[in-house]
Amino acid sequence: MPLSEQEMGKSPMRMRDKLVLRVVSMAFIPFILLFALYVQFHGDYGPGGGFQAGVIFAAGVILHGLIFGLRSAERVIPPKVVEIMSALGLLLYVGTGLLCVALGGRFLEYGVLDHHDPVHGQHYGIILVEAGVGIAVASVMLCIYYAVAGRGRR
Amino acid sequence: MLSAAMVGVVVTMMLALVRATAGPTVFDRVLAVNMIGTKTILLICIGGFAAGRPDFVDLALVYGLVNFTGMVALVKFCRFGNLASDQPEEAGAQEVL
Amino acid sequence: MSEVLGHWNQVAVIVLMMIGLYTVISSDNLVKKVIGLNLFQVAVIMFYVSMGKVAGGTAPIFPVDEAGNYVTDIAFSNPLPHVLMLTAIVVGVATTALGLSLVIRIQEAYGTVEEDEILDMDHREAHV
Amino acid sequence: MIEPLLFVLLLALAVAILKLKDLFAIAMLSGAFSLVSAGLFTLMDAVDVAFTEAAVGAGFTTVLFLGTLAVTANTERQQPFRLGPLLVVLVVGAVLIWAGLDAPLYGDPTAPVHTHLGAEFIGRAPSEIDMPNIVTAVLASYRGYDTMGETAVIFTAGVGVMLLLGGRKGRDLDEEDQD
Repeated sequence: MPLSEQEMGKSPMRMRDKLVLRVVSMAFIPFILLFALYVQFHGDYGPGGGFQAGVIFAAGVILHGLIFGLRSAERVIPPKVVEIMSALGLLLYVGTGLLCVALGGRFLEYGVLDHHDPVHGQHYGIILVEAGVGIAVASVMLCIYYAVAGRGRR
Repeated sequence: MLSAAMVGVVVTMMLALVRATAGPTVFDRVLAVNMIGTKTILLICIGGFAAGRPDFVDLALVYGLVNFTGMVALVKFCRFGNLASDQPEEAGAQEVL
Repeated sequence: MSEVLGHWNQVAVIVLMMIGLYTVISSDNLVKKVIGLNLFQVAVIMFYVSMGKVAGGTAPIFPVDEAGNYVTDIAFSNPLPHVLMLTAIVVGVATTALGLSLVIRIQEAYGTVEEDEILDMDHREAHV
Repeated sequence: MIEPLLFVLLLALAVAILKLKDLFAIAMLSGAFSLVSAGLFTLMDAVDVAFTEAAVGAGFTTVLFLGTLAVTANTERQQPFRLGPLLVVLVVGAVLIWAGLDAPLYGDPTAPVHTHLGAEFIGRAPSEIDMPNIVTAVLASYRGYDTMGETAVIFTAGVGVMLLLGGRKGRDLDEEDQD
């Protein structure tokens, strides 16, 4: 497949110009991200959960960064967003606990989240908490990748 | 039967480990480590079926997907010397992929 | 001897742990020290997980029968060590990242990651 | 009994990591090490732990070590053999093995670990949480405080890495826009 002048850029040897690698990773990255979401939300029924989903999501973005360059990955998910999200993930966890307190329960007592059926309340609480864990882990991992890989460029 | 298959897979992994440790060039090592990863996927599939819980193939899937990232990182590192830029360090290097 | 063989999991875990410890205290290279810590960490995780195993048990996820009910009358392995170690792995990789960034800063400040060279430089600086 | 065989492989990998001087090969082998250990976790019924180890070890740790090696030297310097560390390791290992002989046997269902809290969680989870995965139930509900602490530790480690490596400001100074 002939590449346009712009795609070729200055150097013809860049990682993204390697056809097999680029096509395979373009096919892989959506599946990795989708699989991360599957692991996140299927974690109640099978193996998986927030910790695993966060790392897998980060692995997908890291793969993008490896193939298309760190700059490109930082355009997809800017470092500023990552920094904010890592705090938001933890806040979502703590916020769920505080919501339980506000609704009259104890800290992280999810039963009060649904006033008809405490078991449903447990489900809501676990989903919220796992989402918080997933967001926090994914953004911290990406943060670390940006920081460490950015150093290697010098 | 399944146990015999698992023993076979582990023996193959040991052979790959010999190549990964001894391997004179980087590419022997990369291939051998990749092979250990593939054999682990097989081992987990067989183990899942032997335990009667075949739904744990999820695990094998995550190996297949994430191991690819690690391999690309290895290959990129030994080609470019870092993980960030997509410019080769030295001009006129051999095409390896 | 049969005592030792009956506890094969603990013996193997402790040998693994000692390989990790030896890597940490015998090597001068800081990157290799971090890798040794990783070996040690995997050994500890393996110890917990092997304690949670029940002979004839299965993974602690309820299978669902045709009627949609959970099958609870089979033996399950203990879920508690799994929970503790699951978080320990992710925390471990985060702290490994912290250690490696310290190594990067040391490399930038001293130009080497060999511990004895770094100590030499510190001593020379202290005596000047 | 496939687990002891796999453990032998794991030990061989660890010895190879100890012996090799090429840090790039060591980073590669530590990836393989965590893959094999994840296989072992699966055989010991810890599917969630295996899942985490696979996701972390196969992709992220390798990337992390390679990112560090891009800055530091690629090979370890040859070291003289020293007796002290070996003696320390042998003594500590012997003491630990001696102490471990009193522990319950591998897979013993009557071990104290299984008779109190673990059995309690397995018995209560279906009616109280109603989720098939007991590990998720314990992680997020019964031991929610614990997991909150772990998340905070991860966040703190991320903040530490950001502070050490300068974040965006340190990087943008010495690099022109290349894309």
